[in-house]
Amino acid sequence: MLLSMHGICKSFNGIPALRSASLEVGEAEVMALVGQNGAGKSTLIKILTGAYRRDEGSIAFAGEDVSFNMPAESQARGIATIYQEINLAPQRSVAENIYLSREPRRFGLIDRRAMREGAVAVLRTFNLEIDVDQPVAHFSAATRQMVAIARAVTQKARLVIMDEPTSSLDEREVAILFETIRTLKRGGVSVVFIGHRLDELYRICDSVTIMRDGKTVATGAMAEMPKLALVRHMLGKELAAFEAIAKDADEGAQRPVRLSVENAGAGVRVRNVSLTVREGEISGLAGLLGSGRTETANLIFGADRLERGEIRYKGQARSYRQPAEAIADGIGLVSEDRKVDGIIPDMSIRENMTLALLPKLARSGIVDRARQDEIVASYIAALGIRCTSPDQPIKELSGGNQQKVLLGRWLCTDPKLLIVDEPTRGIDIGAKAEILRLLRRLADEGLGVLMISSELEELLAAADRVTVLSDGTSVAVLPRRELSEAALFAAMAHQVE
Amino acid sequence: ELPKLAQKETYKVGFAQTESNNPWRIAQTNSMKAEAEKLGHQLVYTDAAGSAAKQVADVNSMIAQGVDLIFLAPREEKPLIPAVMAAKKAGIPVILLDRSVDPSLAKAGEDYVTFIGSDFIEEGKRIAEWLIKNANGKSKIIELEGTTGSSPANDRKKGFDETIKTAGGFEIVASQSGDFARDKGRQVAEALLQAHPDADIVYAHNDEMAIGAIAAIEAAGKVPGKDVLVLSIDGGKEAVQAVIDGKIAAVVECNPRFGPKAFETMLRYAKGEKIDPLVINEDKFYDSTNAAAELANAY
Amino acid sequence: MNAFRNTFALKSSGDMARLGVILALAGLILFGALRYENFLSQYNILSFLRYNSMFALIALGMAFVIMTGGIDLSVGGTAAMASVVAALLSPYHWAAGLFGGIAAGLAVGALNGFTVTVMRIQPFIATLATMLAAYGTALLLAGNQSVSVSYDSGFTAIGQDDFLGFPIPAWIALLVYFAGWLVLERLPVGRHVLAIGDGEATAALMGLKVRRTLAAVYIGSGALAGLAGVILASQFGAGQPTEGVGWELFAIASVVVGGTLLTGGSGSVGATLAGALLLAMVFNILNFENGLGWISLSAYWQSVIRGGFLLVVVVLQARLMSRGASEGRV
Amino acid sequence: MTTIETQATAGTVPSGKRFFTLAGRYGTVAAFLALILFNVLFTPNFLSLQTLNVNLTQVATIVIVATGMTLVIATGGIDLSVGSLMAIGGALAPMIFMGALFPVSSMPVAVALAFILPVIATALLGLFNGLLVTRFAIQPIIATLVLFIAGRGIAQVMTNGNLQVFRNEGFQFIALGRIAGIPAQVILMIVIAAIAWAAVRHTVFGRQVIAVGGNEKAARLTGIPVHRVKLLVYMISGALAGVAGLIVVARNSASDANLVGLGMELDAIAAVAVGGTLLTGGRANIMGTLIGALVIQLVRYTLLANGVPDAAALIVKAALILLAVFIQQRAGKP
Ligand SMILES: Nc1ncnc2c1ncn2[C@@H]1O[C@H](COP(=O)(O)OP(=O)(O)OP(=O)(O)O)[C@@H](O)[C@H]1O
Ligand SMILES: Nc1ncnc2c1ncn2[C@@H]1O[C@H](COP(=O)(O)OP(=O)(O)OP(=O)(O)O)[C@@H](O)[C@H]1O
Ligand SMILES: [Mg+2]
Ligand SMILES: [Mg+2]
Repeated sequence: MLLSMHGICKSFNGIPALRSASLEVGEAEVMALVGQNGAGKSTLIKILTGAYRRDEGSIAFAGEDVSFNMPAESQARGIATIYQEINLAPQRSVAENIYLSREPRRFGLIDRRAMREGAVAVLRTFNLEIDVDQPVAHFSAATRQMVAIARAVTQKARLVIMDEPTSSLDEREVAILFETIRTLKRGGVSVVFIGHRLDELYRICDSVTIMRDGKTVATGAMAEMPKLALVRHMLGKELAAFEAIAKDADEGAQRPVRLSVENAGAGVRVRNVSLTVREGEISGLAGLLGSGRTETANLIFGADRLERGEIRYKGQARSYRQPAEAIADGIGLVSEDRKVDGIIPDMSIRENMTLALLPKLARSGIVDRARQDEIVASYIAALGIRCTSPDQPIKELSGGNQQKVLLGRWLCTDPKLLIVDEPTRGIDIGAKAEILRLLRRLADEGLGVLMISSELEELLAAADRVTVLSDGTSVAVLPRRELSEAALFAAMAHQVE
Repeated sequence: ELPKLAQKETYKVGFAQTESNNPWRIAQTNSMKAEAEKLGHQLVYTDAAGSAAKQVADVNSMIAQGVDLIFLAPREEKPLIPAVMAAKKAGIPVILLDRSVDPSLAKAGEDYVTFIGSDFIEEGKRIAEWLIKNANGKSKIIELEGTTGSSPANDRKKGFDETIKTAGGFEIVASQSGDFARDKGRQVAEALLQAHPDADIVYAHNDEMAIGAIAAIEAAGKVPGKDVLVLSIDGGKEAVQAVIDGKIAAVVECNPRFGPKAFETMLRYAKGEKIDPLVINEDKFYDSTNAAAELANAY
Repeated sequence: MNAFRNTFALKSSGDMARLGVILALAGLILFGALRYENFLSQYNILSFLRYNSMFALIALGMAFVIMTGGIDLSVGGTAAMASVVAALLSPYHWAAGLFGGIAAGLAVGALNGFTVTVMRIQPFIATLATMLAAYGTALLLAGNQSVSVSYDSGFTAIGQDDFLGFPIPAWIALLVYFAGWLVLERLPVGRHVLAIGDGEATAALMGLKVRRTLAAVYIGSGALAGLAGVILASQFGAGQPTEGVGWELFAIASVVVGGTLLTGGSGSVGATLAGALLLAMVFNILNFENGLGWISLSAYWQSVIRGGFLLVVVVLQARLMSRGASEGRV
Repeated sequence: MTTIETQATAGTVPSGKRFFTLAGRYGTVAAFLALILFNVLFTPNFLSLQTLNVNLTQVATIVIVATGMTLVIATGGIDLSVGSLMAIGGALAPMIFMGALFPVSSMPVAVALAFILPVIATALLGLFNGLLVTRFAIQPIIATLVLFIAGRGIAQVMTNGNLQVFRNEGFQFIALGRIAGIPAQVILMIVIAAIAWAAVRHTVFGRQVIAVGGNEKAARLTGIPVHRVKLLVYMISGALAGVAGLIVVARNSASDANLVGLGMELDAIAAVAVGGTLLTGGRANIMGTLIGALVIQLVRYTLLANGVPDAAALIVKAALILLAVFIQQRAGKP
């Protein structure tokens, strides 16, 4: 065994997050670590690396009992970690980020050339050709995720931990990552892989450890663990099959158009985008990373200014200068990067959830507390948000639960048009089906949904129609009946000359 | 040897003030400016904002500008020595105003022309002597000191404390800094009067604090001048008026009107007259016997 | 604009701000040279450098602290205390004064490091408190008045003498700035400082020794303030327990004018120097302007003008930076 | 409704959070009580109404300024200009009722104007700070440093640096008057703090202030008018500084542009920090600020009343500030 963690317990403010969890990883083994949102996966990892201190339990790594006081120590011992919330210094360059804390040196000084060349070389193995002197903040979530991965694999570690590394990657990049993992494995390196997309786990992992409520409930070889059993262990109950719930597109063709975007453009990222969202439908927006989906959403929402083309909402031309104006019209946006664009970390769940609703929740400037509590309680229940109380600061929630609160933030405003940018990112399989079902139900009640997703499976399952972007241009609109993985791929790969 | 000053119709003179955040300094500056204007001299005025180091830099920039003579009101005794020496080296005579520099490091008549000013220790001593004669059985003193570390605060304390001690029978029950400011002086006096209700004398290092103390005494339900004697230094109009009103018992003047004497000394020096190393400003003393008569002359 | 940016390799908005401060400095020097006689005289230049090297040193320490996202309000008090310590020790040997003063600064810096990293008190408050404590200690050591240095041990040479026709304090500042540049740009720890400013939690997760680096930065700032205090004592012949008021704001302003964001994570050593010189130049120019007789009638106008100047500089810089930021996106 | 189990767990976990929130507040209160206990034991004549009176009247201006400062800090900003704005407010008021600006025809009207105009003026200067911070995206510490430097100069230029001495009962009521035996400035302080407290807790504006400080980008994306919120807090801070300036000059029967409000920014910020509001923004604890200011005042009083020499007092003050902040932070954590 390379790593064995036993009887790990950890409480936050007296509330247990881990109750006797364990994890064992062998040499050159790829171990899947799965569990619902809030099961304690990330916490277990952070205890291993020394980011958190454990209350109880023992950790042995490479045959020795260890107890790391800070990540620097575990890193020095050969544990490289990609944390769930992309963990890079945003203003430092890509090259610096890859080598931070173990910079190549000459005569004690940083060898900048070696650093730059090394960074270019490793990124090339990930098919990434970017200017490594640019600050990482300049790049999209996906690129940053790849940089974080590059950082981890260049550490010559014995154990690489990946906490949801694929949540913002598309298929192409996932494939590259998996190739990397195989290479690592061949080199005798072990990997702990945390993820919510079960198919991926089956593709890459040798074994699986399943956690529920802070405990390890099952482990075994991946091949011997049928999907249903895995899900049952995770949830502690059976999951209804992930059924296709989209309705036939023709049915909606006569519905009034809620939003139409015509030849919209701004800057260089959005060149020429046209799409429509009708009342009562879920309209998908697909594309490779960097195709400009997020920017398109920002344009519609007034977070960026429209420069070319036209946006019509309920038939009227609109050009919002502020999100506030879009919100007043009944539009909501669940953004892609919840840490940067979503949560107010120190605020409670209650206040985070009702932030967009505030103007409607107040009478002459005073917040109606009773109504607020009522609304919050109902959404916590409806979305199954796992928290100790609505007063808990949102930053203490697990990633997936934060995402649910943000979804709740917009749902409670009773929007007419909801834009969701990667709505199920980091959400466990149980909750994911629940969220898609919820979106569908709301659509049935008349809501128009624009769903951006990198998961084709999700689009296939939920969307009534998918607009495909490539390089900032809408290149195809696929109605429900023409939707298939192959069709989407073909459209996404389309080159605009 | 001392640099010479050529005889001219008008001069370009520097005046390096230490700060201008209290009425006394402002009166001093105004007096210098008014006199320069009257005589037609060009005045290069700098304000060191309470920093001895900046004052040296100010003097250096005056030297760079090639002034004929520098009036320096040194913020402190020692740190201004380099300024005096730099001016001497550049051939510019210096006249010190109201505070002097360390006599062991720079000498009047040798490194600078002369020192025109008052003697802070003497001021403290004079007020103490008055008190010893007129205490009428009062003996418990609250002392409101000036800004901690400043030379007038140190000297006014020294002169007073030593004199009072030799007389015997008095007790300084509390001595705290009021920063030469009215508001701070009042706040400190309020706290001290509360902690020492038996105190019957307040000695403030300047008028502003004395006036603040009067407000504090009144707020504590006592009568200044009757229950508590208030003593002060500076002798501005407001303080002299307070003497007439019976609120301040006595105040030593520390006259800020340096202008006439400063420029007169400069002209005498230019003519080649011998200047005394020390030109002491005559400071008045006000108490109930003369305040009314002198009010008009107070600054 | 783009060609221009490329020529000067101006990549980020920070570079634009740095360019701004250098242009402003050049402009101010030109203004002074044209308007005042003797502005560029050797005497003025040398005494300007001699005096302002203290502020340059403090600004450098502050720059590093600010790059980590912290702030050090204690520099003025530290310098005052170090000047007293140096003055008290100067009779024994000039080196005793020099290193004693630096050690005093180091001690305050270590206290800051301790309160910030171990007690986890926010830097603003931690250093505000140590500022008070440093002044208190200075006054206690000095017995409430300035302490004469020894004129016999050679201690005064540090602040008052020249070397190769250049004031020694200016040499010291130059050397220290070079070292600062080396540390920031060429040593790993410099990069770590910036990464910590980008986000402490993130930096810790990336395996940086956050506490140790932070402590080192505060100690460095303290030591530089101590060095400034030594120069203060030496140059003016006295340890001055009440000097240094407002130095922290001067240093912070220099750093910011030099294009460093107070939120941490970015910064430049050279631009900090330019920022310090720029702000110091304003005082020098005001003194010369007084000589012309226009504004000398009121000292109060000077603070209005200084505030106005700061306003102009930061507004211009904000403009430059926002332009830099918008063009920086590809 | 992912799983039934999830809800069950959520329901059964004890709500211990409350206790720690309370403990967090308790930290400063504990420091405050310890100080009182010390004084009762060692300071002569501490237990008297006059002591209370002295301390409350002295702390009033700090609390008023610190209340505005709390809001500014909650948005992630800071306001260094408060002391200078106090000087401007304090310089303007006597100029108005003494007829230096325009002839006074009716004293009551002039006094009313002397209350209103200076506060409007400082509020506008606060607005100016806000504009620098929002429109020009200048960092708050530097944006307000401009008026910190220039503001006092402006006040000095207005008065030519001269002291304005006056007696005016109507105007001085704000500092010398009593309502039901309680000094007017104390009542003013309580009213202002109470309004701010209620605003933070119960109003949309309060929520917005905290959201802006917590994550500005996210706040904008939820439709919060970030710029307007910031402009408003700087304006409030400016206005409250103006009010404090009025109190100080009224109390002293004199306005001294050179000294009114000198160093107030540090006292106010220290009060905010000791009170448990993080300087990084995203929180606003008005009650904490009130207690923080009381702690600072009491420390000052204690040192004075016990005759601690100034130099030593500085050190003790430093240690006590650190200790209070430390206790307050620890108390919030397990
Ligand atoms: N810093 C913290 N303070 C308080 N509670 C925390 C903290 N970090 C995690 N928790 C709690 O610990 C539990 C486990 O969280 P963790 O992040 O480990 O979940 P996870 O399994 O990684 O979930 P996800 O799949 O959503 O990422 C959650 O209930 C969370 O609220
Ligand atoms: N400032 C920048 N400079 C250079 N490249 C950039 C910059 N910002 C983003 N990119 C590139 O743009 C792409 C991401 O764009 P964007 O987020 O708009 O696309 P998207 O379709 O929304 O993708 P995602 O799936 O990440 O949401 C990445 O390939 C990234 O490298
Ligand atoms: Mg997780
Ligand atoms: Mg995107």
